Amino acid sequence: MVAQDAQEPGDGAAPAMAERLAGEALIVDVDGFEGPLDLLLTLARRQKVDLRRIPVLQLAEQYLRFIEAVRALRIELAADYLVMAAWLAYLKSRLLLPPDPAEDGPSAEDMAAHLAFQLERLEAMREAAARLMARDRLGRDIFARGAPEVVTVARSKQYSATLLDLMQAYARLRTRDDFRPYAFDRSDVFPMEAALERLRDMLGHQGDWAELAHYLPPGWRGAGKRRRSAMASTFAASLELAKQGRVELRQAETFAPIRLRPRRPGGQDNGHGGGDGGGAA
Amino acid sequence: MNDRPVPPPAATPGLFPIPPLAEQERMIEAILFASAEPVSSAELARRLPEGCDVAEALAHLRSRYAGRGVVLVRVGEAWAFRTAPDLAWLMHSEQVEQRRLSRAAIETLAIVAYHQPVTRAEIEEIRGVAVSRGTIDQLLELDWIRLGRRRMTPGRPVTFVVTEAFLDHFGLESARDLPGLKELREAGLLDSRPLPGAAEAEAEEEDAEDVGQRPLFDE
Amino acid sequence: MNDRPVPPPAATPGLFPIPPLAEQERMIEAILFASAEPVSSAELARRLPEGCDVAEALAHLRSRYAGRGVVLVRVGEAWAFRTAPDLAWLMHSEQVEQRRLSRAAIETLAIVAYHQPVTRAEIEEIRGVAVSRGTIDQLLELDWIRLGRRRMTPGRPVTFVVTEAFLDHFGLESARDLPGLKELREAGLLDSRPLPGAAEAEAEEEDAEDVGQRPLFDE
Repeated sequence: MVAQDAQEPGDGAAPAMAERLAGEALIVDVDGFEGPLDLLLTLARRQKVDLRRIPVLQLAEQYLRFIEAVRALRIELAADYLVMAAWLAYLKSRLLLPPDPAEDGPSAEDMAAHLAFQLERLEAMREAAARLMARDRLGRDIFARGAPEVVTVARSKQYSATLLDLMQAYARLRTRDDFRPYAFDRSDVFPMEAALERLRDMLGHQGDWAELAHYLPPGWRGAGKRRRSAMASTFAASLELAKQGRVELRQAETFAPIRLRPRRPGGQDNGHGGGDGGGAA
Repeated sequence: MNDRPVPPPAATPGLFPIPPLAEQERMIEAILFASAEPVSSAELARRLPEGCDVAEALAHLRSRYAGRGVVLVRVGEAWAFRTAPDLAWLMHSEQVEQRRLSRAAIETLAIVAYHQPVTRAEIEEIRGVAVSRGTIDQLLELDWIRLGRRRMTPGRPVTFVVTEAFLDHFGLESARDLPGLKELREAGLLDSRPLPGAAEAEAEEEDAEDVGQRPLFDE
Repeated sequence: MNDRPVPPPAATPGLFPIPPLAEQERMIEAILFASAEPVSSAELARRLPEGCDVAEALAHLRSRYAGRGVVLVRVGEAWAFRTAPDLAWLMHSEQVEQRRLSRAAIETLAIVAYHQPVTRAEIEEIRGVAVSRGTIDQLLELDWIRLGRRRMTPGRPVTFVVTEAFLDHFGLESARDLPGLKELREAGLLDSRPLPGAAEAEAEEEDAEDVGQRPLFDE
């Protein structure tokens, strides 16, 4: 996919092989990018043109292709990469279509220029950072007095505290307030003991296969948390009873409803019950 | 070497004649040599006898050490002796392990230095990615950045600025001496340029009250 | 200051010309300055390029510093810079004993700063422990807090507010410039590591029965 780029007319004269290698390196490194702007900047640098004259349309296309390629590899992308992709797709369509006079707001050219500015500014900050770190640095290239003379005579005590100390102290106090022992909010929880009891009672009056949902207590059958909790505990209870040999479980296929019936005392060994039970587990 | 008369202690101002300039220079030399940290002009003035001309004495001292193995450097409003940079190769045994900074931390530091005072949101806007808490925390802990004034915009966000320790570490007299600062500013790369159509209202509001906040770059 | 040609590394002897004596002097000057311990002539010879005349360079350096604010002294077989003996008095004023504020004090101060005007009972409620009289006294003595107006509630308790000196010390324009909780969290300060000794700190509290007893600053 990246190799095709190189063959597109007008798209730089870089050798296809090198381009492909670079493309693959990028894909492998997707985690190494510091956000969509960083990715865009890397793509822009590969065009080897002055950032101020960057063809934004072409860059947008490259970015979108890159995102597609990454998604084809099923690499999870952080949301902001996708937000940028959506924005670039929008920008691309605006750049390609004739301007709509009815539309107000910034023109596509303004938006493109702003993107170019952002890239140039990020690049400039990168270079500035590199120059900064390359300076003669204290403790590496230049040195302070190794044996400072501190003469202890005057007795004045000076209490020191920094703003950071102050803020940390306050933060500590406030987080202490927020802290409370973890307590489960029980109003929406149907405990397993209750489910077990209910199931045992009901099974006495039940003869044939019935869906698990049928055993949910009234008031817990709607949707949402209460139903999920009741379903979970009833299912767990049914497994417990199956283990005790008191019910049989079956499920036609994955995600199909689970059904159960009481096991007859001294009951028949019924092979497909076991097999279906495996499906449910 | 003990034959020079002992000057009066600083605690008794006015009672004794002001020491000659050469003597003031010696005193400053002694104080700065004795300290590993930069000492501010104000602190020097406090410690010298009343009536000394600290600025003048410092200027003399600085030219005396020009080209020596140890040089007098200015760090913001403070002064310190430091070894000459060209002798770095000699100093292996003094070298201290430099803490490795993440790329995010290095870039954030540069952005604070070049754009200060700068809010967290502005840093994120420039990098195009969220700034993790650890990054800011690390720079605060290194004492390379600190909190500046609040921005007088809605929400009154805190700003970050670089510290004297930052200047000291990177051998800068002031934040104005940051490499390439002038070129960046002339290229408009230090402007805060909002996304077209967005946030223009904020930019105006900022100018109104914010003037006092940029003493570093506005001359 | 970087325009001096970099001399050859000491590790490659003989390949390069011996640096001139003035240069050797600079090198020794830098090494002695930056070293935490006095350095022996032998060690100096080892660190300088091959062929240097350490004794000669030291003699020059010593005479260069004669009569200056710092002097080159011999300590046994080794050499070091020391403050000129007649300037020893200058070092005296330096020693202010730096003490960290106790945890109780810094927390109390933080509460006053964030909640002023605040009564002692309110401070205790927020801290969840009694505030000792010593803590309040210390902050009053440091001139970081002062008494504000009395609260017009039963008992008319005094309140505490922060002072100008507090704002000055912490580099704040006004107490409103203190970062808020959200910003603390964003800056990563809310998940601060436990401070060393934090656990024992509670022990220092004593009880306090003198709430609102001082009519000193009543207005």
